[in-house]
Amino acid sequence: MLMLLAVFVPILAGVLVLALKNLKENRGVLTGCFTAVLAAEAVLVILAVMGGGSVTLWKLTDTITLGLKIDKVGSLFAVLTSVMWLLAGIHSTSYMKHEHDEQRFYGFYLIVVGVLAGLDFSADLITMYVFYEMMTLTSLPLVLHELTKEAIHAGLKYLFYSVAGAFLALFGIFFLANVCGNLQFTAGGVVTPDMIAGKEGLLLFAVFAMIVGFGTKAGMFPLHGWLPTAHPVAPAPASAVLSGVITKAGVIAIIRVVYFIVGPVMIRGTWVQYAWMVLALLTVFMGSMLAYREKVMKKRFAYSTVSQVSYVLFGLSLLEPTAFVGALCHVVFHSVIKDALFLFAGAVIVRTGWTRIEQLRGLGRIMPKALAFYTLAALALIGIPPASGFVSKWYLATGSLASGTGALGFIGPVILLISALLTAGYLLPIMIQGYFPGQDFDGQEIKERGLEGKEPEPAMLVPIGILGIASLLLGCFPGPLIAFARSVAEMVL
Amino acid sequence: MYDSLMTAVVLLPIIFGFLLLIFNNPIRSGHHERTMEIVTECLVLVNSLMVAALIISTGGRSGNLVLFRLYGQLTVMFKLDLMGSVFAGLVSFLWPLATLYSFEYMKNESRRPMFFAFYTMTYGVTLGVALAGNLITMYLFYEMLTFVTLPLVLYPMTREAARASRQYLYYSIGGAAFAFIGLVFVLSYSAIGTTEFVAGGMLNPELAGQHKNLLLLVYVLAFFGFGVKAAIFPFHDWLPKASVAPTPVTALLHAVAVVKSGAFAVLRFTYFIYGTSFLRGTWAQWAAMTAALVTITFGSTMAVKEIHLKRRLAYSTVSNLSYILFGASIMTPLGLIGALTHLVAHAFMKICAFFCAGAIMHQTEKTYIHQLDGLGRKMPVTFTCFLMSGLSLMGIPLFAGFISKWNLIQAALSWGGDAVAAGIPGGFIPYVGVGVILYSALMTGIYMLTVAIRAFFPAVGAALSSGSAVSAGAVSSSGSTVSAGAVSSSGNAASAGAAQSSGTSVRTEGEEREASDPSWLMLVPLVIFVIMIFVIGLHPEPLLKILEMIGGEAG
Amino acid sequence: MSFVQNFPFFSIIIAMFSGIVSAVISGKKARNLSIFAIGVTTCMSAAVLAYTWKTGESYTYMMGHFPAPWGNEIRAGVLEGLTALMFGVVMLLSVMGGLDHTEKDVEGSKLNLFYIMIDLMLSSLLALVYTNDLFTAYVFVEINTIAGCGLIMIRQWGRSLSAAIRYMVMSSLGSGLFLIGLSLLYDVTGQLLMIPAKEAVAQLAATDAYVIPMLVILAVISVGLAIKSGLYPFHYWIPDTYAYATPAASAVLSGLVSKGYIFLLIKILYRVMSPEHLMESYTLDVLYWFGIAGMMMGSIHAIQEKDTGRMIAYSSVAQIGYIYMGIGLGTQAGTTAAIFHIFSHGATKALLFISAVGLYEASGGERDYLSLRGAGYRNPLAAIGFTVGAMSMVGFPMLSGFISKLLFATSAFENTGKLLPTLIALAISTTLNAVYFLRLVISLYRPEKRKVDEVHRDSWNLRLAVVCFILLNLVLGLFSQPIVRAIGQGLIMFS
Amino acid sequence: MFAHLMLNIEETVSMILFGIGFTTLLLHPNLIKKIIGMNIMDTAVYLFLAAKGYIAGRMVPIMSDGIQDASAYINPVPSGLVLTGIVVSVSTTALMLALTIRLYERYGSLNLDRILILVKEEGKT
Repeated sequence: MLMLLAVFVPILAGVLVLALKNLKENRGVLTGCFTAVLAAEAVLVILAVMGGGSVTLWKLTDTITLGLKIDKVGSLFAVLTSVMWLLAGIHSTSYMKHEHDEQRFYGFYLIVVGVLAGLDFSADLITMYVFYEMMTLTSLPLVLHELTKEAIHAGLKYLFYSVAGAFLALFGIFFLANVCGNLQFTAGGVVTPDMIAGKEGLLLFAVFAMIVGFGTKAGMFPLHGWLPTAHPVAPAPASAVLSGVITKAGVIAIIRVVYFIVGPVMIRGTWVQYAWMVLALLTVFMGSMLAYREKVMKKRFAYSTVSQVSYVLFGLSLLEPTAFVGALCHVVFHSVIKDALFLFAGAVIVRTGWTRIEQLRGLGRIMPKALAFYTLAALALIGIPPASGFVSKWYLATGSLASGTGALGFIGPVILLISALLTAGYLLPIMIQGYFPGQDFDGQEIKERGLEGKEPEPAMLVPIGILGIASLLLGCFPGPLIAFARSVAEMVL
Repeated sequence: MYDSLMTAVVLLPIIFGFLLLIFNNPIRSGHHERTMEIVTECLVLVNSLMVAALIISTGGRSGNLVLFRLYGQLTVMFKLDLMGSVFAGLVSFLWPLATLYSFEYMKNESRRPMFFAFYTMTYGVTLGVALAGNLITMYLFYEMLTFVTLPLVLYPMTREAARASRQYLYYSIGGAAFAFIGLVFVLSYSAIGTTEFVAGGMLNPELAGQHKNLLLLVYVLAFFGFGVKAAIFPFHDWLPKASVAPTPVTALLHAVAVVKSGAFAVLRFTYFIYGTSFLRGTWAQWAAMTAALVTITFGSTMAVKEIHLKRRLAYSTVSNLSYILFGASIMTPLGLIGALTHLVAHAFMKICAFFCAGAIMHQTEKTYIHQLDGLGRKMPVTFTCFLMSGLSLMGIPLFAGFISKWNLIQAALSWGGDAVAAGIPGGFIPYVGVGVILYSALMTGIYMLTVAIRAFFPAVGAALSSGSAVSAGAVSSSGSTVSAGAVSSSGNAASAGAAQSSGTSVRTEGEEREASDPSWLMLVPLVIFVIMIFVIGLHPEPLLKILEMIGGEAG
Repeated sequence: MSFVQNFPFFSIIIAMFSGIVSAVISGKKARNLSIFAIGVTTCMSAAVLAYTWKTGESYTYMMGHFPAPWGNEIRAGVLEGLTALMFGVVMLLSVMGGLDHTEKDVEGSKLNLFYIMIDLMLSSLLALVYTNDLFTAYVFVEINTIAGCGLIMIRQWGRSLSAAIRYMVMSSLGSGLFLIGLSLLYDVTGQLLMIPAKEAVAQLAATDAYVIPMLVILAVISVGLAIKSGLYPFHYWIPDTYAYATPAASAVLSGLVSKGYIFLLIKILYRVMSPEHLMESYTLDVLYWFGIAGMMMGSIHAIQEKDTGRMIAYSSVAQIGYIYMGIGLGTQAGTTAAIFHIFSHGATKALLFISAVGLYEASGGERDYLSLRGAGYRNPLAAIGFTVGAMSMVGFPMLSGFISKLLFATSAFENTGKLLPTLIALAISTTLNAVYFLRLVISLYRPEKRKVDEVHRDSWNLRLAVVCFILLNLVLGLFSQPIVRAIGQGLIMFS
Repeated sequence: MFAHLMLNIEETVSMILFGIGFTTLLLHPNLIKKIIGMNIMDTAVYLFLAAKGYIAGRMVPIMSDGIQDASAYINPVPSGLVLTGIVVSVSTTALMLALTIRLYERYGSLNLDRILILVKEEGKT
């Protein structure tokens, strides 16, 4: 029951927000309600997770039922989603003051979190697919919120890549429905060798199609093209959740497919695994490279997302418990860190209007605290101990070495390392230039605009702070998370 | 009693149409058009109720009703069976709504009696196709369909319309001419001496076995022949051209009645004449299937390229019709079920989309997609419905389109698996088909959603300025919510928006009047169609039960 | 001997006499006489049909009291009766429909000449149908030619004169070939009556004598009659001839005249020639392939044609192709189909010509199909007539064209070698027919830019003719069963 | 072969004549010559028929000095045919000549090709 509430309360609230047109005049009520719903959602999700259980939503046909069920992976993602949403939401109440069509933004923002909760709690592949499609469609207005030509173009790109990916995945769903009938998520998979006798090749193809298809949302090569276009044009809070959370929807979908439907056994050692690994590593490397060369701040973060989510995918592709733990941890860490980065970017944009890296010199004079939190997050993402990124990367690397995948298992850590260096290369300059603008920097512009010492508004600064500190703390005390991830890994592998 | 009802539902609209033609001048000179419309609507409604009564009372199965003997064993005969019931029921559900819609649409047109005369006649003829008990009767009504719909295509009387109608005619007649070959062959190889439809086929197995390749060739000829009306590549070209016709025609006839008659005829020919056991696994099956797949790919790609809204939808119809043909060419009970599901689902989706396009044209006289920027805020209900039908066409779950796609693909995968397992050459084609359908779904997403996005999210500075922002919130509400609730709220929003913008908005060039949602005559059908899309999408079980019965019989 | 048995002879004589009488009376009276004569002969044909249908066998009627081989014979069966009846009906309606035009196109003082030609035409057609004597057939072929030529040239117009001379030249060639064929046949068999000739030919076939002369005879006669009936590629005279004559003449010429020759050819092929010779000479195959070529080429020419009359005339070329294709199938079913198509085409083509006239009238005498735009609103009945005719040509079920198409197609099954070519040719030809006929129909219903001034009212007789032709088409389409059965029966009686 | 031809000299000649007439009628553009060709063609047939009916040493089947046995006369049927044929050919010739006169009056030419061109031009104006 609680999970139904967790799914439908925000959706209904979002619809209400969209439908009630006089809310516009009462900004206070609007933002108040908005924050309240987000908070309630976080609470509901946590309560639902604690309650557990399953529920059937609807019998579509005799063979297709839609249902929700709470399990560990879903819980992890749901909690993560709702918390991130809450923090980014708080940030947005301040950020969106400077934007048009606030109400629409809030409406869709609420709907998306409900849909994501549904996605995380889905009990079977088809339900998940339903929510997956809904997520694409309802998050679209967030992407093209600005309504500039660029934004619309980006929105369409986002839509078509996502839909293309979804239909690739749909092929797999159709195939699996055809061979096994039952698509309930079961740890370790439901596909047995005798089901697919004679169709092994097709099964592998279907799985690969699903990985690539769902990988679209996670920005995996070759369908990553939308991400650097779409994330930066959205308003910053939306970029934060798009990058931090919605990309993880692709991740959970792949987890569900590989570990809960097909089963790791079926693809271990096949071409699918290797292809997947290669794709993930390629993405990792390529994303970092592109981020390194990118001059626009939000785009740089977006490329970083491309690279970082593929860390997760690489971990999953190893089909190995340690790597799996690393992947799950990295899901959480990256979520937190990337949210922090994008929210920081939003704060900078609102305060200064600067978008390009070279403009950010002397940022430390304007918002030293915010920049400090940024530094924390950046260090965590690079993987400097004891910040969080280090933990996950450690697990990923050891898992990779232990996975028994031959040369790729060794190449993997190398690439992770190179990528970490690149990460440092593209994140640290902002911090360095911010605090140490150099001798020749006179800070003329900052003084003229009277920006000196103007930290972001509290509604922005607090979430950034929480996230920045969390990215450090999670690294210092990773124990519970790792234990949890381990239990999941034991279940599925 | 029921026999006479069958005759009545076919003849009543035809006779009524003739009467309208005869009294054309009195109606127009006496300005009795309103009366005529009411009478027409009542008649169509009564006819639909009669169809309903017929289907319910007979349970979808009636006896043979021989009307007259054409020549030799060729009798004109009606017989209601389940598949015919599905088609007849579909048509009779849509017709009153479409008629209602066309009153508003045709409001400012002259020559309305003529339009409604042929429109109503087409109803009867389409029911004739549905109720036909044997091939010759179906062929008869199939040909008649060409001729009664021709004036409707020609209706705008422009050069373009004349060209389109000529092409329509040539293609249809040509197709029928090749279908005729099939007819003659069936007559010669029939096991029962007549051309009556028999679930599972009626060819004389011994005789047919001797000339298997010849018969397969004939099947392919007839498949393409009947397929012309279902716009199969390379005989699809008439359909996009025919979209010059008034929208009610394009919507009802060129998305449902006429083209579905073609698909229906193919289904009849495949499952009730040849029988799938004869065709399955032969080159003829692969030929038919390949043609359908090429059409799907081609149609959806062309739809993306097309910038004229109605023609885009027409290309979409081209590709979607071939979904049905693809289902037909799978030649298993599941394939038939899939084809019929899509036949029903696509009818609602496409008529809804076309009616939206018609509403847009009617309210704003805009026909090209790039002109639609921001219209979604002015015509929220219309564009919501358009979005819904677009999503359904894409095959998003919870919409009707998903169900049909699901059934089709399951059928394709099952048969593909069997064919590969049995080592039949060409067994991979159904798998290719799955890929093609998914590709087409992606293209559908592109060509349908770009329109909706343009309408709801105009690029800044593209179309509207201040006025639009006022109603934006309310507008986008209808962009995402289930229709029924949105109608009232966004209706208000639109009026509020219109009131606001009348003072402040800067009108774009050539915009004669402020656009708004059309009157209830247009909206009611639209909303009903959207509801039907959801009903089928969410609760398809009753429909599927019936279709499974058909599949069980005909497989 | 029943009195009815005299009727074939009487009808020929009545027609001929009314022609002779017409020479000395005024045009109006000649017209009335002519219509009366056609009506009477039609009734007589009906009586003959009824009689032979009842008795179930054909009879020969000796002219004078000279028995074979010297005498001259008439032979009447169901098929002859039916054909004569159809010819009479079509002729009557054509003359009625073209009445006004005839009076407009023909000088008043020469009006009786026109009706003389009509009467002669009728008598020669009836004679061609009934005669059982080859040389009589030749004589009436020539009379037919002359009457036809007269009908064309009666209209004082450059085009019709040149058409007439071409017609004459081609017809003379055909007649000459036919005549030399007859002479050779007579040379070989010593017989001119068909039945004895058949016996003689059968004997020749049995003894394998005179093989080459028999082939030559077959070829020469077939080619001669093919030229006269306008089989492709001997069709060059057709378009001008049919298109530029006065409407009544056009309808009669296209609907009936060439059909008379075809009927004669069928008669000779089945009543005189032996199956062995037919097989050896490949005559039927040649006719079949030329028929198919005609179906295609006629339609293609028609598509290129802008003038409505010429278009309909080229369509005749195609339809004659159909008939020859049916004959060429060489089976009884094929011949049945061909004969049914003779009827069907006669009724349809005459309808087209007559209603086209109504359309020209409503369009200021313009014949170009572009000028006919919107004629459907100016002259609704004629347009409906034209539409029905066109739909019948295209093979719309319930109209006569569909039945003949169906008969052709089903009969093809008896000849497996020609099955697919026949069916595909039918399909393509149907499509081509649709292209030119329905193109015109569409433009009929396209309103013109200039305002429709007034609905054109045709005279009652034209409207009556159009309505009757439509009904005739429907009858042939809906109640074809007895007619086809009669043809079948007639063919059995035939040889 | 040649001997055969010589043996049936009448038939041979008539066939040659027929060929000449036929080609003239078909190909010659001059209308008068066409008519002459037609007549040659017809005459050839009559010659052929007459030759068929002729039996050497017998009489014309005309009663001049009382009826004799049938074997005394030649076959009368071909003669009858020839007579009929001549009638037919005369009327056809007359008709064609009449037509020719009409055309000549109208177009001032006897060349059929030229006439056809003139007709076309006339139709255009």
